[in-house]
Amino acid sequence: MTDDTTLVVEAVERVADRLVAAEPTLTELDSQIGDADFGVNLRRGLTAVTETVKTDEFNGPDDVLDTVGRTLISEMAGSSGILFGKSLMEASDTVTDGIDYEAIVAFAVAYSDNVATQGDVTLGSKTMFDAIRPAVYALKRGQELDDVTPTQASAHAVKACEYGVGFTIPLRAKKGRASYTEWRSVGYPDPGAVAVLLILREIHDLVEQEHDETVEPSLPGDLDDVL
Amino acid sequence: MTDDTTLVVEAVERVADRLVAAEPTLTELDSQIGDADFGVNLRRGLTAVTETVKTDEFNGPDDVLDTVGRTLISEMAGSSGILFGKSLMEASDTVTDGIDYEAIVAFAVAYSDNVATQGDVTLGSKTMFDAIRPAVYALKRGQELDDVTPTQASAHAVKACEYGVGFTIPLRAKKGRASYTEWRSVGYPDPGAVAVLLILREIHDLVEQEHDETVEPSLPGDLDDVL
Amino acid sequence: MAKKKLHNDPTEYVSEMLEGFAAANPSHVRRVDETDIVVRADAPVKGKVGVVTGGGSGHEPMHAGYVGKGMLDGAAAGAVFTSPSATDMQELIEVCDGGAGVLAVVKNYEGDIMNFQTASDLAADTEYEQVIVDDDISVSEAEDRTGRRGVAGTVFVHKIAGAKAAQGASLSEVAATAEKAIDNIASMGVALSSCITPEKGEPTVDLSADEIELGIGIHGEPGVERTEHQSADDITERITTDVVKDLDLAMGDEVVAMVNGLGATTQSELYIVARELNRILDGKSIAVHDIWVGEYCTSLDMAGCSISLLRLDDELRELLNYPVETPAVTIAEP
Amino acid sequence: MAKKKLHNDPTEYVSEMLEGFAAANPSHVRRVDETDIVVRADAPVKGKVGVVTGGGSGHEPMHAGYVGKGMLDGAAAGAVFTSPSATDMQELIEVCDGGAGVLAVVKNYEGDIMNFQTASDLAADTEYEQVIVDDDISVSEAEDRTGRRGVAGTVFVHKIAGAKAAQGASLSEVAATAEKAIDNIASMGVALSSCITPEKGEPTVDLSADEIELGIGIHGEPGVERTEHQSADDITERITTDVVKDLDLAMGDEVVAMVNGLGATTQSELYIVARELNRILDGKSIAVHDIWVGEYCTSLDMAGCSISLLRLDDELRELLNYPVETPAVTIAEP
Ligand SMILES: Nc1ncnc2c1ncn2[C@@H]1O[C@H](COP(=O)(O)OP(=O)(O)O)[C@@H](O)[C@H]1O
Ligand SMILES: Nc1ncnc2c1ncn2[C@@H]1O[C@H](COP(=O)(O)OP(=O)(O)O)[C@@H](O)[C@H]1O
Ligand SMILES: [Mg+2]
Ligand SMILES: [Mg+2]
Ligand SMILES: [Mg+2]
Ligand SMILES: [Mg+2]
Repeated sequence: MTDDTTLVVEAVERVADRLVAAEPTLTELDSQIGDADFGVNLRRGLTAVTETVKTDEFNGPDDVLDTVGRTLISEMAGSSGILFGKSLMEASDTVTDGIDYEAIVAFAVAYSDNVATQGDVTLGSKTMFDAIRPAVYALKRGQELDDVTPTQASAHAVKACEYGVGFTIPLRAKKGRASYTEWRSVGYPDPGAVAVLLILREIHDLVEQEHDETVEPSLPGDLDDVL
Repeated sequence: MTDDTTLVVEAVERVADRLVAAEPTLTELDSQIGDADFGVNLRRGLTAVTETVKTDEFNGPDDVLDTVGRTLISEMAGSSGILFGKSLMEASDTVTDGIDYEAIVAFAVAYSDNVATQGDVTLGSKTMFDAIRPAVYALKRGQELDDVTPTQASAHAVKACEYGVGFTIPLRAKKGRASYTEWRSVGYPDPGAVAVLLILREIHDLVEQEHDETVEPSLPGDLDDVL
Repeated sequence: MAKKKLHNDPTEYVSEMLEGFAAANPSHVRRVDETDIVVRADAPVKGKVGVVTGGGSGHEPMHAGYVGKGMLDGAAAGAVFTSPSATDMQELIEVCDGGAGVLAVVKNYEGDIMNFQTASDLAADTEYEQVIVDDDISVSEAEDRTGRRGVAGTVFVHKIAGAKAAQGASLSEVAATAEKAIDNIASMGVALSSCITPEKGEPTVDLSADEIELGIGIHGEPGVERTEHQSADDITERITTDVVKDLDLAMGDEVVAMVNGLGATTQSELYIVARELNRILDGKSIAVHDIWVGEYCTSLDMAGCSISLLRLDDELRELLNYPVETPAVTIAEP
Repeated sequence: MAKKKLHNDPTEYVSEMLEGFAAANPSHVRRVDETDIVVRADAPVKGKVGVVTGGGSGHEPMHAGYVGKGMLDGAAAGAVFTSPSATDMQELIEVCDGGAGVLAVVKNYEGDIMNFQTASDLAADTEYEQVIVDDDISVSEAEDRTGRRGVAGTVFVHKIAGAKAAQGASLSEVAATAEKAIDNIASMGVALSSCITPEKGEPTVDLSADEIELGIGIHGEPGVERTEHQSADDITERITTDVVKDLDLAMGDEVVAMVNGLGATTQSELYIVARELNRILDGKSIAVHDIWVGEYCTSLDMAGCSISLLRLDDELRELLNYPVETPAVTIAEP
């Protein structure tokens, strides 16, 4: 396997471990405003993923992500399984030629767009999309301005995602099971969004390790002191 | 209606009220060692009985008791309904010629015998029979020795019955639903026996009122000071 | 804390249930006026032996659910967990007598037996026989109690006796076949939680959060053993082993099985039990003709299940498969 | 306190249930190897439109319980409360295609719709149509959410579409009749207690001892109103009034009704509800063709019920009465 392939496999394994460890929290969140299956679905899907990446041979990072996506569609299922899985598959083409900043941004955009189409979702619906799209914006910004290191870009994405998750808290859910909680969803974060944040945090840890550089999640215009 | 008829109707009404008031206690006892329906059965049966004695015309005390028995068989049903009801019907002949000490003893014997046959029960099975038979003995004793007033006889019956109820406490149930509680029935009184005690207490109050004489439940050979 | 139920005045529980039941099943049954008796819409069936039963309510769909073509001619419903009155039973016997006599399928319980006995005395003009079902093996045969209870296996007796009567057998033939079935049925249950009677509104049995009770009775009467909660497979194995042993089942025998929900247990859980039951019997080379999975004889809202096995011979197999149309069980003509 | 269930490893819950289900119903169904798909034992039926469905588990007997002659050709089971995978759905569509195409009956939920959509793209060789059931009136039509849910009324759609297909209708005819049924179904539920998922083991919804929730969803999603607990008659009247109003039912209309138990409610309670429902409809001179009383679409072990009404015309009445043989519903040939 190429270095990139090995790196993506490692990322997948680390993300899987982190989410599986967070299962009780995620299930709890989904039972506050959903139907209490989200963490369980994630664990089932990611256990299968971990199995697959351990045993399969891959030719290229795209192959890894495509396989992970397929596995999630067939093993995780549910709303989140088809969203995570199909988006991975659709976006995997973007990394055929290897993993670099460019490719990662392209991947993030494709992934995010697919979630929007597939889920028929816009920002403010109180879904995972609220956590994804801001992170994509942050990455895109780095690319456009070309003034950040990969680790800084990653730190921005995490911070953006945090804001996204925070944003879901006061929202009223419009999609998924949570939409039926109506006003009662207000005050609780969306579990899918929280999961996305955990993914980005894990990837950020990996990026820091790869680049031997530590950057706290932050954004240029942070409001930490005001909030 | 004759005086005796009126008296029996009054007795029936008072007993019914007393048992209905005790329903929660009796249900609780039956749920400790039975199936939690005894108090409820009694209330249903006795509500119908109260209705009936209010509206029906009777010719004689035997007619009252026969009617009450029939009503219990059809309305109370269950194990206790057929036992109480059929025993009343079978025993009602004994009071055709009116209510006196003689008649009451005859009634009690017939009633008690029917419970034994119908329920296929002997003393020590931890049933209502354990409360009935001792009271019958006490009454019989008064008749045989001819040295007691009716109020004293009644007081003896109540005391005898108390001993009977106490006796059911340490027993292991052999009849009815309680028999399945096996060793766990030990330590709890039998609800049917407790109900019998309440009946006798109410009748004793009535006897005291009729004879304008107060006699505490007691037996010649009381062991109150020893126990 | 009292448990919420869908009811009105709890004292009207049974009669309102029966009214709803009759309204929902007019093609199968009718209610006899001013009683808690449900009979076949076309009762009495002329020339056919009437098959009847009765018992306390709280075990739905037992008993009225089995009234219909090919099974019961009628059933008397008592108050919750309380034997029906002898007067209702008398009327039941009389209404279901189509001239060929009436067989009562009675669960082994003094209350039911005393009332049916009185009822058959009262219904003096009807030729009457009764069989006593005592399939619950969790009651040991010690002297100190009332004997084995009749539980979910009774449904198989209804099915067999009903089919035999539908085929035109005489009263004594129907009774004999029912007896044969009874001799070949064994059942045992497990409770995960207590039932709650509508009038009391509180659990009858005090089972703690991690305890289960093996061999519990369908009124919450204590079972043979309280243990820590176990996996479905372990529970199934324990019960199945005992039931197989009681029936002395051996390689080559054929059975029909029932996994009966006690009221609050989901169908998915029952199927998980059915799976392991099937595996165990398979492992013992006992042929499984069929598995009935569902609620057949409940204990109000108790969580848990029971397993019943009926050893089949050619006659019983044929009667089991015989077409039937009742609110609770339907088997179409082949 | 975690609730005791009859299960083993909770992650094997669905597959063990399906194994037990298949073992208990070999004459009706078979399981497709290495999937959570259950299909008719004789699938595909040559020349007949295949009628399929799918959805999360936890609603037993929905979905696999309705697989059999005259109803569904197959059903895909997801994890508890989780849409089945698109890959299982794809296989389902392909296995049930007897050459006349496949109709999927989909409950209105994004998860199911997204996965069925992907599945039908993947099963490109099969002529495919789908209908979306959205009978739950307790979800108002506000913009802010996902729209009405598909709940117990879906069972009537399975029945109608299955009968139409059995009569030899074409794919578009079956779809059109299913749509007509959907337009004439309305449902609403009430929860007395929360469901508990096998993996979490704790109540999903926090309902206090004296609260009930009207219009709750079958995954514990919140309903329209929490109120104090009420009598069965009051609850029934409230729900029935809303359902009748939604369907704009008027004197002279004819309906079939369903009183569906959500899992932990006893059959006796359901009949008490059926009684009042029947009285109310009677009072409005709405003819009640039949009342289906039992567990048709549960929410694990939730206590409570739902009421569904389907307005009948001659075609729908005939299809409703059409013979069917499935594990959960059997209607014999007349
Ligand atoms: N239509 C949708 N678009 C985007 N995200 C969605 C959509 N529906 C659900 N989600 C996300 O999926 C998460 C829930 O996933 P899961 O619990 O597996 O599915 P379900 O809601 O069907 O039970 C939500 O927290 C939300 O982030
Ligand atoms: N065979 C019997 N003989 C005498 N008394 C009995 C018998 N069976 C039950 N009882 C009495 O009936 C009481 C219970 O009545 P009830 O609860 O109505 O009937 P069940 O036990 O059938 O639920 C017991 O407390 C006991 O005193
Ligand atoms: Mg969820
Ligand atoms: Mg009792
Ligand atoms: Mg009882
Ligand atoms: Mg879900």
